[in-house]
Amino acid sequence: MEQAIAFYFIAACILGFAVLVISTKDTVHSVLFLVLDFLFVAALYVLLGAPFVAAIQILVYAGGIVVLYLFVVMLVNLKRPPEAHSDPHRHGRIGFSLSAAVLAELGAIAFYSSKLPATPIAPGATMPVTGNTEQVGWLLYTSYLIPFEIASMLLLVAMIGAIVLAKREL
Amino acid sequence: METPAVHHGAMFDTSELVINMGPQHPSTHGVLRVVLRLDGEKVVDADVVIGYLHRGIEKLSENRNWTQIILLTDRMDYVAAATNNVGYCETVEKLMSIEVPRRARYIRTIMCELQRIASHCLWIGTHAMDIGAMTVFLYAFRERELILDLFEEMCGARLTYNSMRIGGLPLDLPPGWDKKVLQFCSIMDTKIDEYEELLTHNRIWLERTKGIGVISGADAVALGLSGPPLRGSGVPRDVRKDEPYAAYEEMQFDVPIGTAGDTYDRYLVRLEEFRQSLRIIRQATDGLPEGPIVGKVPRLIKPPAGETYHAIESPKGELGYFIVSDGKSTNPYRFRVRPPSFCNLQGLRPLIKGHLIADVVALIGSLDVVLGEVDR
Amino acid sequence: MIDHFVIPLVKILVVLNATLVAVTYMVLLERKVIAWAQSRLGPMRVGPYGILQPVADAIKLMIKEDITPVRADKWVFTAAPIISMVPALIVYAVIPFGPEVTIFGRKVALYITDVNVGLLYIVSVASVGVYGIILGGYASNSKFPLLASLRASAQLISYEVAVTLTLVSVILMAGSLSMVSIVRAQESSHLWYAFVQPLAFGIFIIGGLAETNRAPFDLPEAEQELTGGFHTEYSGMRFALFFLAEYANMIVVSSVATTLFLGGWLRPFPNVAMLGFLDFIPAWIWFLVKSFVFLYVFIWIRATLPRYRYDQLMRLGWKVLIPLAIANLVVTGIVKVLLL
Amino acid sequence: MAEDPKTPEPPAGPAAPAGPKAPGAEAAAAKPPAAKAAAPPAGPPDPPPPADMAVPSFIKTLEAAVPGSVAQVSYYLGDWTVIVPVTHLLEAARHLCDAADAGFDFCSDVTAIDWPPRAEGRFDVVYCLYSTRHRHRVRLKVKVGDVQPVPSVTGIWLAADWLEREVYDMFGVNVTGHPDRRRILMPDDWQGFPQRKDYPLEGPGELLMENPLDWLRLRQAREQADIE
Repeated sequence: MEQAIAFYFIAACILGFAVLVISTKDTVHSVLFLVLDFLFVAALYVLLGAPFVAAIQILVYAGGIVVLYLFVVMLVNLKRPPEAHSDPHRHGRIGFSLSAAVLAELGAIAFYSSKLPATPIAPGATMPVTGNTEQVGWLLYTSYLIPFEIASMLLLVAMIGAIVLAKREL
Repeated sequence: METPAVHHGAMFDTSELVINMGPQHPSTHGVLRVVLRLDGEKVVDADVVIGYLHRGIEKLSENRNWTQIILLTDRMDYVAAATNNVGYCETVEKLMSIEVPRRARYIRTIMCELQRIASHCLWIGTHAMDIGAMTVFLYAFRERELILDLFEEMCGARLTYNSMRIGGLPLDLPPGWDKKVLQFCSIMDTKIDEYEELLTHNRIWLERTKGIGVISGADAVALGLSGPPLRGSGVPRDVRKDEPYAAYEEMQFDVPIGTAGDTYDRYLVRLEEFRQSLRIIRQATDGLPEGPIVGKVPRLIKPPAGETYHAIESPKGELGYFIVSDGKSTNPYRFRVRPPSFCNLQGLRPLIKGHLIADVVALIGSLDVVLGEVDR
Repeated sequence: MIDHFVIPLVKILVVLNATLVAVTYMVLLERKVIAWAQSRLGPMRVGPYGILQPVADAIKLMIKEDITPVRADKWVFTAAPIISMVPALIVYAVIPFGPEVTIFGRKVALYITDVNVGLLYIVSVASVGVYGIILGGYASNSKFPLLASLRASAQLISYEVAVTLTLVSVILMAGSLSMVSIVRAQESSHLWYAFVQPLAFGIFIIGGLAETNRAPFDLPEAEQELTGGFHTEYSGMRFALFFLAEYANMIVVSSVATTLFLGGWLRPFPNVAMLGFLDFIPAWIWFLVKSFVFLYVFIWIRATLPRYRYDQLMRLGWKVLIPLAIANLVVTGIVKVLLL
Repeated sequence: MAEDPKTPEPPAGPAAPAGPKAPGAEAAAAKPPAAKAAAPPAGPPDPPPPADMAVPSFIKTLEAAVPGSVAQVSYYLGDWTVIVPVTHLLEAARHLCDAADAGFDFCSDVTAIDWPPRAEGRFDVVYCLYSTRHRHRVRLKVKVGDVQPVPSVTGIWLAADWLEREVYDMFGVNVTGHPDRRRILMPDDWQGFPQRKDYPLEGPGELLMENPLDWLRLRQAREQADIE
């Protein structure tokens, strides 16, 4: 019961702040709401009994990546007059088709997962380690090794790309 | 002022940030104002704005009699007031062809050098403070206090001494003063090492000063720099040696010069000047001749019509007085000071271009300007 | 009831109050130590030897006018000091001041809680504290604070990487993220990790100085360059919050360094039985003494060293500390795998 | 940054109009000492060198290299002064800076002197030069009128930049070709040029007296007060 109340409260906050992120005029405020959003997502993880993921969520997203967002926002000074913004209807078609695709995807997932029998993703009994942190590590290097490596490759590519973009004269 | 956008590739256009440093800023040493145009933290261009302390000393002096001006000169470089007095009195003595007794010239030399140490103490303190080393500041002020005590005993004032008269000195030395000066010299010897211990081989200090604000000897001469900023660039120019005044002809001392012309060399030059000044003070105190302290000065000071320029080496550089007398009135017709800080400050803009904000404060400190003298 | 509600509450109150008092006296300690280093006396007027100076300072700061610049971003401007103060305080929840002791016949642990991801909790909460500085500088709508917050965001992120990497080597050694377990691991291995991981220890101290904006890395508040940096426009109690947060963070860094590298509440040489008589000193005193040593070193460094320049700071962080920390981590991992 | 060089204020009006004079001033003018003081000096003596004194070689070569550049040579108290026509200033300066026997690479000072009664050119602009190679000094002097342009020597000595700005700021000497001619010590919107002899000593700066003789009367009254 308490769990459910906490979950719905946190979920409502997440959604509310997410709406604020995209609806706020001031870019810095929007970034701040994003931080709050991340903090509540971390709270959700704690609720799910995954404190390691929660701490990483705060450390990496709230503490690292959003600071960089802020850095960029402050550097490029986006406080332009409203008329300088591009026409909101210009990218409308692309936006709609993208969100439609996402919606379809979500629907498909919901549809097929309801058909499948509900199985726990990582049955604790099969793991030789106990403790949240150890379990995350175990899963990451056994069942999800290939996705993990692919993600790291992607990050590497992104990093090289960023360096190439920034240091064009090299 | 046009601010062109800096292009970092096609995607990002960032405009420059114009930042106003001063006239109220902790490290502009008074009321200097520097308008910086920054690209990130890098200084693209700067405009040095002065005049916030302008009191019209030149104009005032043209309406005061010759003796009254001495106390106005105190107010220019107020951390080296005695040096200003000496420069002015010698210029008037030159205009009037007055012979100054040897004892007075010796005492003037001692005072000039004590004043140089006091001024350099203030410089090393504030310069180190600007770079973030706060302890040197209080150490240097501790020693400067000893000099101020000596001056207080000598002429009753601690900052603006009014300690010279045309033709000599107002008063002879108090008894035992020379002993105290020698005592101070032996204290100061060890204290200079103390400053060096904190800074000279400190890695951060080296990183902050080496290669910062490099200026070649030829450029320094063209910019009209004088004093330690010029000598730091390797130009052995010292008015005390080249055009000796007071009793410098009879003194043995070296003119330290730098090689690289960066902030570190200017620092080393001034540190060595501490030692050379102590050497001069010891010589002058040991060989202090007996005799009168005032030369033959007419009751009414009224130099004959004519003009002259006389320069001395103040702690900041070449301090020149250009005085025109019309031969009729009891005040100068034209009184002009060539303030070393003013001319040295002119070098700030070329020096700080391309450096970071942190270097700007280091370079202001490295030029050692006193705004009272810049603005007069 | 008592175990689950009263005792934690008492602990929280004690730790919070002790921290706040410690922070105010930290300011006095800093002024005194620096004064002695500079052949001065420091505060001497309020109380004997100035020991009531923090009280006077607090009153002064509280009754000062609270100024908000006209075109400042009011909400962010108000929130920034709080954002920087709160993480600095909630970090104390997982710092173990001592082992379990018996008070009035009841077993009480001298820490508020022992989370199994304690170290990660500290790092992540501390990383949120950065926002206080960044937003404070941004919201002031003034150029010097803006420059300072740009400096702060770059500096804190860069040094966080190095510091976190050194923490990982310690975690490898201890095999746990829990602060209490790390101390226990040092007890069972009979060695403080400062001796096993000297490089990590050094990097942690340097990075800690940079993360708390202490000299020689105090660029975001460089008084001589940026006239006070991010808190230029702050006054009164809001300024005091920033100020206290900085000192609270210093105490956090010292406590973490003590826990990770100097064996927390353990007495010196926990493996030498001959020194067993040292046990008559309570464990939490050992902890405080060790933390005090760190704080003293921080102050000492401030009185001695000049300030780094921005580019030199970044170079030190990215080209020296991070590679060293990574190398240290790799070597630690290899040794650990080969030996165990 | 460089703004269009503004022409300085128009020259101060000629001698006092023959209007009714203040009775006090007339009474004062009647007294002999006051009458003596009332005659402002018309210029420096600029004494020529004594006959047995050899003119330094760099002045001779200057005369040879830039014909017509040496209008007068003066020697007083060990200092040599070369008075140069404005038209030859730049050439002479360039020669003095570059010539091997002169080598005046260091511009110590640039300043001006105001001689209001001198009709043909009330300002002496003085350049104090020093040679770091030969360790000797010389002064260059040009006589210029109120609006007469003086070419800037910043192209030869960078040091002259601020010094010329100060000369412009304080005297209103029309320095032309200066890269950044703005006021330097006074505020940008200041009226008048404070170091001119006809600039009042008291009162707000904008009430610049139009007549230099007013200043002389003030000065004379002050001197009288000093003596009595």
